[in-house]
Amino acid sequence: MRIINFDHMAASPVLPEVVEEMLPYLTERYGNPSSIHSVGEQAEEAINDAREKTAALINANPSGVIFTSCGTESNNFALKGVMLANRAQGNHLITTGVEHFSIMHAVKALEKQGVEVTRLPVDKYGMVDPDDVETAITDRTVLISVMHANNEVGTIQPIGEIGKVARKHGIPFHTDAVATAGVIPVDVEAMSVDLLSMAANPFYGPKGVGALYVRKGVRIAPLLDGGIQENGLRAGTENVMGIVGMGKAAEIALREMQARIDHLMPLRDRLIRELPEAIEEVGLVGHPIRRLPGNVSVTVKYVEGESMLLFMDMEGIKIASGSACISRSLKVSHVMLAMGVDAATAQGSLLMTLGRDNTDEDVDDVVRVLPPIVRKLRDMSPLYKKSSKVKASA
Amino acid sequence: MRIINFDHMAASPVLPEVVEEMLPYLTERYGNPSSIHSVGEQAEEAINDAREKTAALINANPSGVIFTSCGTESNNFALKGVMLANRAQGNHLITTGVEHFSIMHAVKALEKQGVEVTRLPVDKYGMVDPDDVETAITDRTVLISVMHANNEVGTIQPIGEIGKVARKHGIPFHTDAVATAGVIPVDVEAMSVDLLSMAANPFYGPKGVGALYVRKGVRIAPLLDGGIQENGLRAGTENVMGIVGMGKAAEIALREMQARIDHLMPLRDRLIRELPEAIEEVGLVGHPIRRLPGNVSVTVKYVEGESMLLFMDMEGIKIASGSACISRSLKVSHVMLAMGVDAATAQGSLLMTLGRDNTDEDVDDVVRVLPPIVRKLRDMSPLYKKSSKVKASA
Amino acid sequence: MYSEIVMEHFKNPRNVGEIENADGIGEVGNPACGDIMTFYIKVKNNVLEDVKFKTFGCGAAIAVSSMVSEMAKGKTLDEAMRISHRDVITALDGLPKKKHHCSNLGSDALHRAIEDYQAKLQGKMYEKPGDGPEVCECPVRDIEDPEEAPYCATVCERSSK
Amino acid sequence: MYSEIVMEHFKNPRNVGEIENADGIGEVGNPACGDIMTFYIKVKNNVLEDVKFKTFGCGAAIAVSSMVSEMAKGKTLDEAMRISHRDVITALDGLPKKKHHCSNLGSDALHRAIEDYQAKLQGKMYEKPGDGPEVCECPVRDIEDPEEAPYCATVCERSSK
Ligand SMILES: Cc1ncc(COP(=O)(O)O)c(C=O)c1O
Ligand SMILES: Cc1ncc(COP(=O)(O)O)c(C=O)c1O
Repeated sequence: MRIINFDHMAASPVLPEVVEEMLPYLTERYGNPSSIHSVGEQAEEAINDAREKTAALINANPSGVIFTSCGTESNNFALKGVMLANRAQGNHLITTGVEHFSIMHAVKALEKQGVEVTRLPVDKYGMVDPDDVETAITDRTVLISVMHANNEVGTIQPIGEIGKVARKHGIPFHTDAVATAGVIPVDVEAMSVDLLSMAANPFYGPKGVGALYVRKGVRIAPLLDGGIQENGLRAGTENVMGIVGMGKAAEIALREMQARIDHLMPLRDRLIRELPEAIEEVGLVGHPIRRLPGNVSVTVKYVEGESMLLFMDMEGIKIASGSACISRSLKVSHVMLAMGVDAATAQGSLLMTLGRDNTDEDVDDVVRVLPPIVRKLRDMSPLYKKSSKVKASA
Repeated sequence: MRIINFDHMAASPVLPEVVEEMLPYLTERYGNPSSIHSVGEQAEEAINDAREKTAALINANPSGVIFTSCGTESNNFALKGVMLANRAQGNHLITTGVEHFSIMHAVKALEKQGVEVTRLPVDKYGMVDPDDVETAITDRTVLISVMHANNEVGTIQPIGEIGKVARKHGIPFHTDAVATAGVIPVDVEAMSVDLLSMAANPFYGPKGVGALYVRKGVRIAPLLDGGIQENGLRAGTENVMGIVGMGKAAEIALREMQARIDHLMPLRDRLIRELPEAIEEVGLVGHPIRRLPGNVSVTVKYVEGESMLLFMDMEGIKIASGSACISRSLKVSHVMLAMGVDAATAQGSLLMTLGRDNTDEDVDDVVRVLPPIVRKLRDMSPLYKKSSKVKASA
Repeated sequence: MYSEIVMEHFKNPRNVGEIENADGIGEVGNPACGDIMTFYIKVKNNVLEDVKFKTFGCGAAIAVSSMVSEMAKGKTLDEAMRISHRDVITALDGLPKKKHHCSNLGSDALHRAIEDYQAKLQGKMYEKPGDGPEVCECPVRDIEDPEEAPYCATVCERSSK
Repeated sequence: MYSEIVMEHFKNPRNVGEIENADGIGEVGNPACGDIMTFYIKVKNNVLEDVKFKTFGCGAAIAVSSMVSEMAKGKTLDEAMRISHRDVITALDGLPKKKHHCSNLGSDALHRAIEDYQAKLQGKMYEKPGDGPEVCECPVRDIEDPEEAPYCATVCERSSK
């Protein structure tokens, strides 16, 4: 069966050139960068090379790039590290209601330890208002954290403007750019960002490797204490192979970014246009324009996401959903709720994240396969007939 | 040039069978275990399979095994997680003066946050006395952490006896088994261990992947908050490929362990016997018998470790040292200092960690190559002539 | 994730639909939790002559509904009232733990339909009990001891019982 | 890690040894820090006729000693006194940052030897200054702001100056 991956945010295959670059570090180049002898030096050089390439992708100084084991670690490190290191300065953190779990739950953990938190609201598109950021600032504020783009609904935040507000008040500004770094242009200078989380897989690097950028001068405590790897800020034997892969993937992403965007946007826009044409009561979630190039997030009323997803899976089409049944936490996506989508509608969430391997044919297939699935499920749904707006389909 | 790796503790090449098992997860099996569709399920099954194999290596229940990104993360997670989750119960932690940096500095970080710490002394072999553990226990003690074997000096602690003490008092007991798991028998039941840190590379798995075992019933808070990966205790997209490699390496390690030990001990014992015969004033560091099978840790008086190491490197022999010049912290090994080795002698530390690829020929080479290097450096050393005990060599 | 039997029932659910002028109707669940099931029954001589359902929910919810409808058909009301959550899980060859609670409401919906029928027989309106947990949430993250809540569904079950 | 020049001097250090009846002797460092260097000089007409050294230490310490001995030989005492840490690093084509302090004591040892000679000339014992940092430690871990101490050697340098 032809497999269509419309779930790139969860997992993208690693690029062949990246695999090739990684392989030697699994076998003959097995050195530990901390070793002083030549086998170790080889590994250290490889890591520093990857650091430069990763830094270039976000226009950062390489010495500020700290490799981590995933986007989640970068986010936890940023939030916990900055709050811990700045306790003397203050105890207030500003964030939003639409962050990824790895921010949301790290913030909850901090809250339990006494950190004061302001969670900014968003509009119906999931956008934060930079004015709200400014209003929330107190003289105890030591960190502002707003994600660059939302992985579930695709909305791109006005990070540059928020960065300016933070800079004006001299408060460190963190952005979770896991969904954007390597995908759309990210520039820590232009965006006035002081800390930035990223991961390799969204731009076709390996899973289980990420980075945190920390601007020179920002006070931060390590999350992993131990040896003096990563400049003393992230201890532990490095996943050398993974880091090498991240570097190579960053290099390619920088080069191919515009071409990738130009390929994705028409596919995305076809789906956004054609799905509501093919199926009644399909709603777009997230911003229609300020949106990740490969993100199609919709709700299909009167049906639940997992059941659609399973039928699609049987047809070889891999997608995701923000429904409660799918989340391991059995909760409807907090992002959609924060945007004002009602819980029942959010259950019908379908999330498609497109990638470089997708084609117009894939879009054709999805637009062809999904409607009969929805019809079948709606015929089975007690909510469907209850709705007066819709006449039952054959 | 023939390369002799006598630095296996820093880096061991990954076994070919392990590499083979890992490769598909870099390419076609690129799924994210959190995805609900078939591509994701494949990855989830692979991780659970690895979990069973890893658990078998330490005779643990698989559901207690949480994958991490390295031994350092496991150690930080264990210490910070247990102290945080048990604040209501108490605030006292018992550890030793010879732990790995990733314990030592995590403990320091906790201390700064108000945790009370007792650091147990060791004898001249680096051994902890289980009676000292018992004496240190107070009604505020919520965690005891003693490493299984020391990576620098090879000494194996009486973990089973310490475990009994901990169990008797009902206090969670953590051991850092990064240097032992997969190397010598480790059994969380026989040793009464409640939490155990391990890493894959010491048993020829990939670098940058580890695990923490947490016994059912132990209260622990996550270090990485976020999604509900690893049973909600370690968020973040998994390094699937690395975890698969750890599982495979664990399976092989369990099967080959005795053969590996039988191969290593004679090589180790030859070095321990022959180096002092070939070079004056070479002292063994660590316990002569209760010792890791591949660990040879010695001090060579009047010379400094890095200079020996560099000359050895030129001859293709890769070793390590606990000298101040080599440590990135520019401090002499705290382990040797805790054992009562004086700082000047400790500067002459040479640490050889042997592995399955080493042969009698390698031992011959080292015993042949090292003496002229030491002679050259001693002739250059202002400490050498000062010593009355030794007559200058030609 | 799902057993073959679950997938079979999910793909080809039995007895989907409504019964016009049903003798009893039972409904459980709420959309925030993810699953809503409505059961319709036709009773003759104290036996379930026909059973139909409509379900909004995940794969498990649909399979559970289908299985319950099959198990119930032809049974006496007493027998049908004794169909338990556990029986359904066994008949389905197991369900993922996290689906145990929220999606395994099929037998509850059936029982309500029977109770509805019995209430009508006695000429009074059946008083519908509370509608299951309002929010079926997973508090793993809010509990410091993972052993208290290693799986969401366990907690779900506990908090709703 | 090391430049080619450093490795060359490390492998083949120039002027190793002692000078019997040296005109001046200078020593710096301590073993806890890792490096000890002793310089011996022979002076004629205010010029360093011969310079020898003995060094206990890492590769950098040995290369630095060798380089300093070469740079100093044939120089007047004034010229030799002006050889700085920086000059040595430049001549060696760079040193890793963490080696800047602890291992770059060669010129200090030379200067002490010269001062020793000058003190003897004036018929008085040369008063040896303090012996560098007692513990050459890296407090990265104890500082919350990594920018205050990103590299051990930086701290080392600062704390000892
Ligand atoms: C005893 C011990 N604990 C912890 C660690 C840290 O493990 P990792 O380097 O995987 O973070 C090591 C590393 O060698 C070790 O030997
Ligand atoms: C916006 C965002 N932040 C953080 C993460 C977490 O990254 P990781 O899964 O690498 O831990 C993700 C993962 O998809 C994400 O989309």
